[in-house]
Amino acid sequence: MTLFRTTLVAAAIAGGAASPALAQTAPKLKVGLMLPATGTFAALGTAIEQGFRLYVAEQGGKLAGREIEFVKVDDESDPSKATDNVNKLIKRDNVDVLVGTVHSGVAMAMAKVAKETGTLLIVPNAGADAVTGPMCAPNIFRSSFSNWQPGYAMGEVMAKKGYKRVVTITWKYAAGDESVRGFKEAFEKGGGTVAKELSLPFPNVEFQALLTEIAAAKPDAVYTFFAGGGAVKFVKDYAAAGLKKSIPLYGAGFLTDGTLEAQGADADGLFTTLHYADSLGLPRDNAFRLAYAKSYKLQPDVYAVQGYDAAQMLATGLGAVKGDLSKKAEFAAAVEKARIDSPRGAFTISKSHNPVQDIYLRQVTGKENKLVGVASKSLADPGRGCRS
Amino acid sequence: MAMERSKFLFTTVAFAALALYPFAAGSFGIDLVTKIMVYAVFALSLELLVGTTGLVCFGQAAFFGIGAYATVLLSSPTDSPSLAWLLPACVLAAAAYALFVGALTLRTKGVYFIMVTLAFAQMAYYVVHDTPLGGGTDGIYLTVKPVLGGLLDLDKPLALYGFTLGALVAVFGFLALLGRSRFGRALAGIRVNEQRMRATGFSTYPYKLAAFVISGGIAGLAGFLFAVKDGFVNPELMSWHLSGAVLIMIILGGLGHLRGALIGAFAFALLQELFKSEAIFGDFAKHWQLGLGLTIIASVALLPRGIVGVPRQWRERLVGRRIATTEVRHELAGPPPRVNFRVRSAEVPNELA
Amino acid sequence: MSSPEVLLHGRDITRRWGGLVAVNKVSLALVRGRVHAVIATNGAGKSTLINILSGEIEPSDGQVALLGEDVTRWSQPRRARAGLGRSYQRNTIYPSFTVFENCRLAAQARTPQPWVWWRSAQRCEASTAAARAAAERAGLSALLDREAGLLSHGQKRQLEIAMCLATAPQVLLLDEPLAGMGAEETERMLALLAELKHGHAILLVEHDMDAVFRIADEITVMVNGAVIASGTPDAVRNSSEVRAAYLGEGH
Amino acid sequence: MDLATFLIQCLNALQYGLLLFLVASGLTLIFGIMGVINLAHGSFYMIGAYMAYALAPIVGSTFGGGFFATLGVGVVLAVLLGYVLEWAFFSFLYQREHLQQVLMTYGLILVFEELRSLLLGDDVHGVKPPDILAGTLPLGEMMTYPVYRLFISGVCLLLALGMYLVFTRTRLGMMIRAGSANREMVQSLGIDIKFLYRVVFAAGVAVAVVAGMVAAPVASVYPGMGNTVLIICFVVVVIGGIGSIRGALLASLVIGVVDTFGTVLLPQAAGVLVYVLMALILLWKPDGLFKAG
Repeated sequence: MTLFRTTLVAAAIAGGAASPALAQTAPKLKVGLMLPATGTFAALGTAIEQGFRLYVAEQGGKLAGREIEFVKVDDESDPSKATDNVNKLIKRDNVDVLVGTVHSGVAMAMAKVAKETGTLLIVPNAGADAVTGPMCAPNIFRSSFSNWQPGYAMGEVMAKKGYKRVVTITWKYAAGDESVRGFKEAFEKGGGTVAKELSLPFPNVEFQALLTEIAAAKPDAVYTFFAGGGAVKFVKDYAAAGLKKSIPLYGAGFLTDGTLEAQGADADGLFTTLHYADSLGLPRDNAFRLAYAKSYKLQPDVYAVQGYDAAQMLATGLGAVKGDLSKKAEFAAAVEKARIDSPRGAFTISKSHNPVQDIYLRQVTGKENKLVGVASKSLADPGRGCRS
Repeated sequence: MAMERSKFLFTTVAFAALALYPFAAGSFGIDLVTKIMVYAVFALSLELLVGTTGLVCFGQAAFFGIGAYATVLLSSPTDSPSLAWLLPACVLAAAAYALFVGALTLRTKGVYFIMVTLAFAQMAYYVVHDTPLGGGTDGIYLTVKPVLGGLLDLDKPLALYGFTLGALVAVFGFLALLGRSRFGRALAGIRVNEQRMRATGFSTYPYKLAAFVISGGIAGLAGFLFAVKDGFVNPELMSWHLSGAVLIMIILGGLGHLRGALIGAFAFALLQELFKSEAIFGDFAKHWQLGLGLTIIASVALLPRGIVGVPRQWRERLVGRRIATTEVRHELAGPPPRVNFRVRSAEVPNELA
Repeated sequence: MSSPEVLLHGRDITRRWGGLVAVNKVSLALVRGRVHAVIATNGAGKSTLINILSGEIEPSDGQVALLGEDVTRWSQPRRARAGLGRSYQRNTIYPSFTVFENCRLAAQARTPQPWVWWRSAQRCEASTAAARAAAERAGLSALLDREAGLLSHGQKRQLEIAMCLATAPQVLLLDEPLAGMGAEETERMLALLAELKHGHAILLVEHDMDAVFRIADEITVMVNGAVIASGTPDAVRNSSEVRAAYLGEGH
Repeated sequence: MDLATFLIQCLNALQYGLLLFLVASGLTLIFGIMGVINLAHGSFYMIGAYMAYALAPIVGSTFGGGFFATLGVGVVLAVLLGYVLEWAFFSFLYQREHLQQVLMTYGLILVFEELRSLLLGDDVHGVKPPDILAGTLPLGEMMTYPVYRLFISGVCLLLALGMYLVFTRTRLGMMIRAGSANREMVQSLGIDIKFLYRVVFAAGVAVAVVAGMVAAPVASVYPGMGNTVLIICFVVVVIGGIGSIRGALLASLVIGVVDTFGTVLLPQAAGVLVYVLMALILLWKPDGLFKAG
């Protein structure tokens, strides 16, 4: 570690003089964690990292016989710095695997560099459809979801519930648009219509005007995509405006994930769709939750699961190639064939490398996203635009 | 003059070091320094406005972003565009927006100028952010990098490094030439006291506008280099955060000196690298902003003239009282590169104010 | 010089700020070779008047004619280039520049291409020559390389005049050039003014009464924005209105 | 849009405008009177919101008080914070060029953000409004309007009135106005300008902190919340005319209207509208709507 640190110091301070070759017999596997450590998504970054580390620790710090060494970069959730930050991991730290990130724009930049350099990339959150769509590549994997998935599942659910006219509301940015698009696709297929698509600039949180619009439109229900601070405020404002009683609110799961403590009673009863839920009751999940709670003294969330599964996917592929990452085709083939034994329930990986997974319908009860049922069984992202 | 010679020496040594650096560096180092040099070009563009002319522009990122977006939007997705027309086109695009913004904003003064330039930058930001023109929040990619015939392929990191260094030296040289010329002296006069310049017979508006356009063009050049280097543009390139960061760079380096912009860009970027370094700070590296923030605060407290002013500060401390007293008088007369925001009621005569 | 050559003529100049009248129908003519002083209490509109004449403020009413041409709508820089120079009550020199550079910059305004960006300003013969001449005339030849901020107060006021001269003006509007000066410095400045009036028309706004009465050829007295008396120093000294309204206060 | 909806939107615009004013008024104080471009103003707002969240249990256990006791403690702490900050970081900067102060406040943003992260973590939190204000009023057939939002509007109006009175009717206000117009003159009158500035800075910080605390129950509490309000506050201050309380109030309301109806009627252009408005106003009136003084 000391030697490694010295190299890093030299690299960082002198501006990156060529790293002297490390004289080591069994080369460690370098995992570059590019996650947000500052800003709005900082907490998510921490959860993902902890999940990833938990799995590695469970395997005794080694995957496929290779010791794992972590290198971290704070991506600040700033896409304009993304290329730089990825390059830092690839060129300065010579990582073997990239893991990141939360913000879709940053993940897109990472995918681009990964595609160009051939470095293995596992995306543990960012749902941008394009990562496993037009940007897809043999060396790019995702352990989380595509924005399309929870939206599509909710579209099915709401159509089945018999809603006809729905208003959607989201931030005007890629994730929101994609989620709403997925929702609309399934909902209209099920015979419903989207009466109005409301949006406001990201990351504005002044919802009052749009809530008034919703009240005026009097739809059967509302579908929404918000996350983090915006999700908290939206749910509270929605309830305070009295709409919760008259117009049911549905959303992609991020609306109520990691935010329930802040949302309090205003979130009670809300239905959301996601690939994870509290109290799934699966033995795999129970074991994971116990281990996580023991290690970090707090309950895991969906982000921790995604981090954990990113490590599992890496382990699967590594095992197949016996730790030799240069065999990229074999690595990809192994992961594509595998069933990942995730706390969320086992899932497989699609041709475009997105999880094919059950999307759950959950309802908020007492600060938990309680499982109601499976909204969509083994839902696969269509991977539109993926040509490899 | 000793001062002139030491300035010249510093610049020569700095550029020589940059030219020799690739021989000693790995690919990451080359990448990092390329990036910093792009920021240095960007910082120089703002230095012309803030340090030389006294116009504090808080929307410089717009020109940077327009240069970058133009690079991507104008090049074809399959064939390598030629530098020969792409580069001038990007610079012109940024300069054209600067002409538009400058023509309108230069009517305002002081803080209002700062805020109107911000407003125009935010407009550009929201146009690329909210319309499909530039790919929205996702941004767009530059798939094929520009070339210059068979001479130069900017897809190669070393070629890009050399080209960026060349651009930096050219901009530095151009601004140095400008600074010594009659045009540059007039800008310096406008910075200190625009009213006096008008009373002397200078129609100051065209001078300021010209400076604004030149500055916008240089920022566009920096944007071009950035887009080519990263191959990816995004609305964040036009955000006020970047406008703020580049302002911080030139203040940190020392206003009123071209070297200041250069030093500031390097200092700001390297300080970030330092505090983000896990090797030094371990797990605390995730709180890198704390270190950066404290360093900035300390530099304000201890380095009133920026990093450029450090030698002079030391000299004064060593030589002692004699210079110190003249310095006090000097301060009373108003220190040289002073940019004040205080709104002066210029039209109201003293009798009534 | 038998027939007086009027270089700057202000007619019925009026400036209102809201309901306040800062300058009320003031007329005056500046003649080549003469010093015309304006004295007034604080707040009587002197600065407004000088600002209107130099083009910094537009008058609400009245005309300004420079060298026989109506310049009321001209911008300040245009008037300056046409031969109108002014100094300010507060120092407006460029403290970080040398004395020479201060003068050179001023002279540059009158060069044919003041915006040239490709050649060093030091190699602009026209402006360097004019700067040297102006500095010499103002008695600053020995201090050309001194940083202006390090000059004594009196020297700064001299530099202020030198910068005016460097623009080759025909009319000089001097706003309190003697303010804050010691006796010796005042003498030097008065000598300079006496020398300058040959070839220039000078408007002198000043508080120092002794100096004004010594040097002025004509004096205009303003109270509350209006002229109450105008004439030779002797006539003004003997005017009963002036005694009542102005001089009386201090005596 | 029918009439009822239109009226409700007007109410929304008014309410948003007043909230903006609450945050921006502290900025216009510091900006207008001391000439300091305080980039850290958003941080003070953030600090206020986090105080509302973190102090509530502490105040609850020591004084047994609820929301208002917390607010009181928060104000006292905020004044102290402002006073100490001015003394430690700004008092020596007035003689320097103003851009140095920009650099200083930029450094402070980074430090505050990280201290917040170290002390309270990066999670999103909610703050409960006090029970007596937790109710809602019916509005139209479907909507209700939270009483707490009306309370915020009331606080804003009271604050606006209070600041106006302090400025125009008290000796302190007179000194402050004189100090912003002419520093030397005030000093020559024997007024301690250093003390005056410290008071103004403390007051500005306190107003921002109060804004954060009062807004916390509706805005929720999250990392980076300060940055989102900072720029819009500057827009308010500049449109209104720097240092003008009246101007800030008017500008806030105008922005409230533009933003509210922009989001509804022109959602594609909602982001850009406010800045177009600012540019137009400043090109028309280069000193903002009301000039200070």
